[in-house]
Amino acid sequence: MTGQLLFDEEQDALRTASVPEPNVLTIDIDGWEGPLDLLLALARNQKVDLRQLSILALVEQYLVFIDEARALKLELAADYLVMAAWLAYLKSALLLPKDPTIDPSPEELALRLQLRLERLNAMRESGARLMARDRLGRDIFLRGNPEGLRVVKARAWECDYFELITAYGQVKARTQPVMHVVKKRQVMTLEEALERVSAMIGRAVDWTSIEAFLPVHAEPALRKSALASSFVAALELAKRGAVDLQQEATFAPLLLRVKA
Amino acid sequence: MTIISDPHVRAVEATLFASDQPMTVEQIRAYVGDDVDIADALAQLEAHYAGRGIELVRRGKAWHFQTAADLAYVLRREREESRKLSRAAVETLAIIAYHEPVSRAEIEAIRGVQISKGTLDVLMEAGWVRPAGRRDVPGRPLIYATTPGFLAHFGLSSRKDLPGIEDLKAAGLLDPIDTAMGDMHFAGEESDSELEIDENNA
Amino acid sequence: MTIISDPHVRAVEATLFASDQPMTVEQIRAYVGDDVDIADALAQLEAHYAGRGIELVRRGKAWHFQTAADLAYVLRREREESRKLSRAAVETLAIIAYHEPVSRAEIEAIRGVQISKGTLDVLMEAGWVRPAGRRDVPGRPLIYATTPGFLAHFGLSSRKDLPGIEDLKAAGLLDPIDTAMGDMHFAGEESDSELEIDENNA
Repeated sequence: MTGQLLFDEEQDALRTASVPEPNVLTIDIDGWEGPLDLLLALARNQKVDLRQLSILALVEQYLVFIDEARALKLELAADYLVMAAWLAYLKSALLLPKDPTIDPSPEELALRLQLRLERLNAMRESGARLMARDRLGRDIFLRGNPEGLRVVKARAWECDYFELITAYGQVKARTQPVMHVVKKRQVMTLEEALERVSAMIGRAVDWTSIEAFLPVHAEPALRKSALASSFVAALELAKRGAVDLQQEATFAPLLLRVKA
Repeated sequence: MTIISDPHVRAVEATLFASDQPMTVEQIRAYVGDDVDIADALAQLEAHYAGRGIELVRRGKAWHFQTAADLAYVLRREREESRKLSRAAVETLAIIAYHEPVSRAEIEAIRGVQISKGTLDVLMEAGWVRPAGRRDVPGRPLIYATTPGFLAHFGLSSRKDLPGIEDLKAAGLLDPIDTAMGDMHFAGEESDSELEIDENNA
Repeated sequence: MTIISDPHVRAVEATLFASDQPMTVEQIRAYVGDDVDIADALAQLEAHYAGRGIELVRRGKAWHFQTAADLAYVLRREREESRKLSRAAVETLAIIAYHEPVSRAEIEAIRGVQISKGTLDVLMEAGWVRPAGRRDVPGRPLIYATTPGFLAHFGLSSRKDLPGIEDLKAAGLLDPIDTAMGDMHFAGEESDSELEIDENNA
């Protein structure tokens, strides 16, 4: 088996400018994706079921390969050398008499390595079988010119009856002619005030404040109206010569009495 | 069940199916080879597909498969999306219903605001309003009326079933407070953005 | 000559024929309507097309028509060879398909090397692999799974059809190494060196 691979990924670390003649193992180092990949290729070289694999033989082959590569002055990525060191350790542990205190045992490490190789191999073979299937667009074709299916959007408008008549009510209310009606307020007219002050002044010989002429139990609004009207009435009566008016200072109470 | 197991017929069938355009006999031959009686294969396929969901048809000198013409309705799927009518559309619909037939200018006069073109379109799309001729006045404006679909949708047997103004007043639907709120809310509402509003509300 | 004249069967046939992608029963139903027994129609069509140049197949939950695989020799001629996947991409795809869902670290542990940047991208761009959430472990790594497009492309009705998957499962080759070790006589022995190997190889 040689590493004639058409694939170009993940090999940058291994790419060397020129590779000399294939070495004794007929392995082109340019083709491998890391130490595990190389180990798997070596394992398959043993031409046995991976479960029957001789890990010791595999380790030996790997170490030889690395030595060869070094002899050829190939630049090896660090992970290949780390793997080599680890495998050299594993090899010596496997060869030495069993030491029960070593944990994990070299056998366990060897088994783990074998399981990893089996798993990688299984996936590599499955990938190849997958790629060899009749594939859509290569072996099998969908319809070349499908008419296509269309989705036509139809809008359903929503509106209920109550909304409809409410809307009309609001339109009508909004556009109805607006009529301003002023609420009736209690007032005392000037005529009423004249009559009232004239009638009351006859009994007031002394100076009397104008407030005394107002209705006693009037609402505040009416009282204000009455005060204003009574003031104008007092001025009118003074003009007619019926009353005297007096104010001792600005804002002092306004006093009335019958003209002497 | 009859199965066309003739490999020649199968090859022609698959070739035409996979092609992205109609193929002439010569073009088919380039795929299936010289030893295939293509005319015979096409005749067999044509007969086999007759009356099916797929048919083999000839256009000029070229052949292709297509879905049966009478099934076109199947290949189109309608998807309904419900959307709420905009406030402007509801009011316009109500005015048409109460005053029909009515022109756009009359609707605007009653509403007190302009309506956008989209509003009447939406009501016509919904199938509730239709143009009902032209008013015989200068400018001959289009006038609008409601449709039988309108009555059906709102469960009315006739327009006379619509509540009168007095009924609305009695039901409190002419409440001036609502009016004030409505004025604030909808003042200047009509514009070209009307349609956008509709969509955002949908 | 048998003609399928059942209008329901014809409708399903035409819908699948017109569609530019595989369709599930629900998607078909949206076109042909609720009153069609789609499963029955599909079964009739599947039987009718068996052995023909075109066949009806199910891929995952979706159905489509395609040319018969044995006619590849007729049709392949004009098609340019599709771009070859790198070995890294093929292995990564196989690992995802047989182990899904699987994290990037898990893929790397099996392959013994890091995944280069483009590998997963190529598989996702091809529409065969998609991220399928995150693993609920520290770091919450993304996990990957295959797509319906993967099944369709490789002609698999479901992942159960993956070549040799039953044998691999039976041999324990889809289990993590620790699980496999646990099943052996090293049960319970935790090893730190395993991790070291992984890291060194990475």
